[in-house]
Amino acid sequence: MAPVATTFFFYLQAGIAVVSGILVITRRNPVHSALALILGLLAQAGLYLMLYAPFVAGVQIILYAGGIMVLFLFVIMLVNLERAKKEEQFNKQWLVGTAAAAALGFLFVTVYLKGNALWPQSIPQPVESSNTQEVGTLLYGQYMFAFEIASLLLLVAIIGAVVMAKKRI
Amino acid sequence: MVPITTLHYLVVAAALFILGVIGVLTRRNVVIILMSIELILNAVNLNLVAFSRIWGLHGQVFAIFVITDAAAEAAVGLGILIAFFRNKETVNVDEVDLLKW
Amino acid sequence: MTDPTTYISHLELGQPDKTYLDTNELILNMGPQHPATHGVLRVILRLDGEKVLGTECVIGYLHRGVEKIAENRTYAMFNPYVDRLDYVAAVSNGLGYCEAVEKLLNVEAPPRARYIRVILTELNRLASHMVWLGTHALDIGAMTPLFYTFRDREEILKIFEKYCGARLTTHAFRIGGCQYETYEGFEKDVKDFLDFVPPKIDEYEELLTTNRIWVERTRNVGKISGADCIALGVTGPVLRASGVKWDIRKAVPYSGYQEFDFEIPTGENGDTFDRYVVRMKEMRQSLRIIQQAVDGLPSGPIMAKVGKVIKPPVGEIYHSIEAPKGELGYYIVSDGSTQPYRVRIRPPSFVNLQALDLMVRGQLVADVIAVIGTFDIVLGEVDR
Amino acid sequence: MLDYITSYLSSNVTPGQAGNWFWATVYVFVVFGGVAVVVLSMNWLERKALAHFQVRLGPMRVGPHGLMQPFADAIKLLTKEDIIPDQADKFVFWIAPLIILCAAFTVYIVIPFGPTHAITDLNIGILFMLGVSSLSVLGIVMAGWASNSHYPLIGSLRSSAQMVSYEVAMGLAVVSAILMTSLNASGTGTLSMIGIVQAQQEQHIWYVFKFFPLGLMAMVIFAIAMVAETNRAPFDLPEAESELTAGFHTEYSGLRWSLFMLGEYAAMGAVSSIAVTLWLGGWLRPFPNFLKGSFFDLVFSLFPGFTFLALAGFCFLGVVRMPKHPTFRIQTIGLAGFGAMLGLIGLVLFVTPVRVRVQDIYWFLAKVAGFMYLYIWYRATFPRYRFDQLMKVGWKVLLPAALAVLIVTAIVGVLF
Repeated sequence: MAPVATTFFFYLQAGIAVVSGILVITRRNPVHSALALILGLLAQAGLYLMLYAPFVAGVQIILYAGGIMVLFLFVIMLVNLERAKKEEQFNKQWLVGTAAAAALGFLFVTVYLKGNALWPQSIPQPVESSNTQEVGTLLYGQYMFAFEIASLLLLVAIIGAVVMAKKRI
Repeated sequence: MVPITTLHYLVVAAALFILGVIGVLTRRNVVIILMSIELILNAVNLNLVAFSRIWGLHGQVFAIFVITDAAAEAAVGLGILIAFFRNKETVNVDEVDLLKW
Repeated sequence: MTDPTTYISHLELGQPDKTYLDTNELILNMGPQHPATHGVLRVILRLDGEKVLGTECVIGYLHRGVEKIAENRTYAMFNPYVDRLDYVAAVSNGLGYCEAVEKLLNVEAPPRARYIRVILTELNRLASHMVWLGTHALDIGAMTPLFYTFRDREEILKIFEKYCGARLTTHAFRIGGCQYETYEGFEKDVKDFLDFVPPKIDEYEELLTTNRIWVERTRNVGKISGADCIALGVTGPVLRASGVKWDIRKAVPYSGYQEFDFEIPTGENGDTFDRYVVRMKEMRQSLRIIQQAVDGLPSGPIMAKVGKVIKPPVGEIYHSIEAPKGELGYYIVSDGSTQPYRVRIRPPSFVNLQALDLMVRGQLVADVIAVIGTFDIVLGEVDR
Repeated sequence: MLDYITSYLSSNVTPGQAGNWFWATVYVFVVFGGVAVVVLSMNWLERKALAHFQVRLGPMRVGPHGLMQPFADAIKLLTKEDIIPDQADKFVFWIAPLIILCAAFTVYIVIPFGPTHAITDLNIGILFMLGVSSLSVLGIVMAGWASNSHYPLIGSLRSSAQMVSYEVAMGLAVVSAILMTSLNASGTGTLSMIGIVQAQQEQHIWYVFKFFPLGLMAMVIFAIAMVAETNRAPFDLPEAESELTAGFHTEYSGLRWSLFMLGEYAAMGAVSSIAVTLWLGGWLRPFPNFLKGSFFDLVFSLFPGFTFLALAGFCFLGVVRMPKHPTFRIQTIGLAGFGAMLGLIGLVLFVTPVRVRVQDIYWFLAKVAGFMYLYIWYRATFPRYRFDQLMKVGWKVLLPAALAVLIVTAIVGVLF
């Protein structure tokens, strides 16, 4: 089917993503931050769909919104945050932070203005072939080794998390 | 109406990236710092997927790897956080100033 | 023998686990308004995640001062009050009280009265165990047995109602015997019931005994050894499930129990599953006793010679019977007047509840529910 | 405009694929309204069936045989005072039931009631369903946390751990079914819900019977995991009534509580639909291979009508057995009216054009109804698992079994 109201949906989802990003870093209560982040992740999944990357969008929803964020919420519940909420939320590095952000912003603006010609300006087009299948072929073909390494990384992460979080080993 | 091109996505990604950087640099709560890192990773993902429409699907594959990394990072990071909270009763990153306790 | 004083519960509220710097412990207040504490028991749990580190029972929400009331009532007037202690086994309570006063008066109920008493008491034991089974299963999550057991308990209550007009707080016996002669067709009703119930008990067992989830939920949960039971004064099916063959009906026979042939089922592990099995077997043994009693129901008077005004001689007496939940004892001090000087009731639930802390420590929240259920406590009896 | 509306009728894709916004909207309303009705009637059916398991009658007072009970319940819940605890996090408390509800309803977008009877067909359909249904755990966690009370907190911690663990086994079981879709000439599988059913049609076998017993094992694993996923007995620990009073929704009342219930029943339907789509051939009628030909097509297409006529017959039986007493007059009339309505629907279903279009939906819903009945049956039969046992079942039994089934399916698929 032909895309409908692409512009509207793009700005809607981009807006949600950016606003929730702002909420993530400004909320006093970590649970509210986490909720904002979840919303942002879902909006990004929508952006992936608009880029005709449905598989990545699905993985984003399952892994990020359904898995990692649950982990975050879990930990936020475990650590006592009643006191942390009343404390100062920002450290003294706001100057450094702003400076870094400004520098990065400047960098991005420069790159996008000057380097705009470096890549073709394409409007994402619908693809005929199955995205999932192509990603799978690449993943299990060309990137086989990286895939195995990733699985090893996950194993290390599991063991690491257990070792870290367990009271008595 | 301006058609939505790759650049639009890149701008969104850049905004998210900057927000994440600000979060990492200025917040004290470790949980929110970890979430800011997730924001940065997501910004990168958005870039990768946006470019994958121009230069083949490698970007999407890489985005999946990044998500895997994010999962590993979250698990270990939160594990450290719990161990830390257990010992120091705080989740503020600027109180992590001892190498050993 | 283990020293019972070591079991006194030290909840140490708010104190961290000393072995390691710990996350915050959770103090969970279970009850008094809680669906699975069988009334108004309140248990304060100290939890590490889901693991129970300690418990503290808070009782007294149903305290009515029954023992004090006794001092202002005549012996006969106090009789109905004991029905309100363990209201699911009112007949047993009445039997214990009547026998205690009879012992004080030095009279004995005539044989026919004793037989009627045995029949009704054993029927009541069945009813009590049925209530226990239904609620215990419901606590563990199986809804259906509750409705089956209540359906069958209804038949027992019908017999009670026909006999003495009341279903729950029966006030069936009088000091010195029974007030009512059996009604027309009593024996037939009881015999019909004896034919009716065994398949039903099979039905309960079919639902639960081989149910994997049930076995997993109850086996090795709330284990207690026989020595610990004795040290804590735990009696009844809980004690027998730990392998101690102690049943007052056999050990110190009363009300003519020595005339009946029955066995005392015992368990081995002393876990919740064994207690379940013991109670199920007890139900079948009760049926045996009822069968013998109703077959050999003698004729004759149902009331011994007791004066209109009951005025026991000065003295004191302790008499205990095997109630469905354990040893139910009455300690009565008489100063020679028409009212007891002091009545002290030893309710089985109250004493058994002491073992809760020992049994659930180190187990999970869900096990606390299972263990409270397996005690078969009735708060009317605990708080008196 | 009229052309736009009618043009879709002759197409053979879902309205979402056809890009027909009018019909997509109609489908959305029909499906979501249908789900709401099904949830209401499930409420009644569960109470009724459970009651009959347990030698009692269940709702009998409100309407004939309690038929109006769901409406009475709904009115009661809607008019009840909505309590938000003072110390609760108001915003999170408010949004948690909505998340559960949205997660449960959104998945219905891709459920294929027939080859064209779905709102749309995503090419990541099954991934989408698993992902969105896994979002409901967020709602549960938030509800437990926002209530600021111990029982809901423990309930939500339990449930998040439970749902995350069982998702793994569930996902692996799904993968083994998806693997089977790729066993065709081109070697290309599909994630689309409609595609999966069509693959079963092409391979002339429901996946539950494929590579017997591998498909069956995968379905059983999924069927167990889906009970855990929807927090139903015997895996209803998050809301374990006797332990945690009501688990994560202890502090909720009135409308918000009913939203949780709505979400729970909708999620039950959704996961049952996944199971039906993946293993039981979705909308395909039974025995398409053995009993083929136009005669059997006709016979099987008569089933929907006969089902409704049978239900109507039950209603009329109830009318006959109703006590002849003035008190029951309205009830009798109501039951007769209900029976007449069902009978009328049954007769309409015999009309040829309706019959042909409806039978897909009928077979799909009949299979889903079977799973829904299983849910009630479990609830009447099983005690509740303990938390550690639940985890043991999830990680030590279901996960290895699902992995083994997946690997063996892959090997068998390559060899044969």
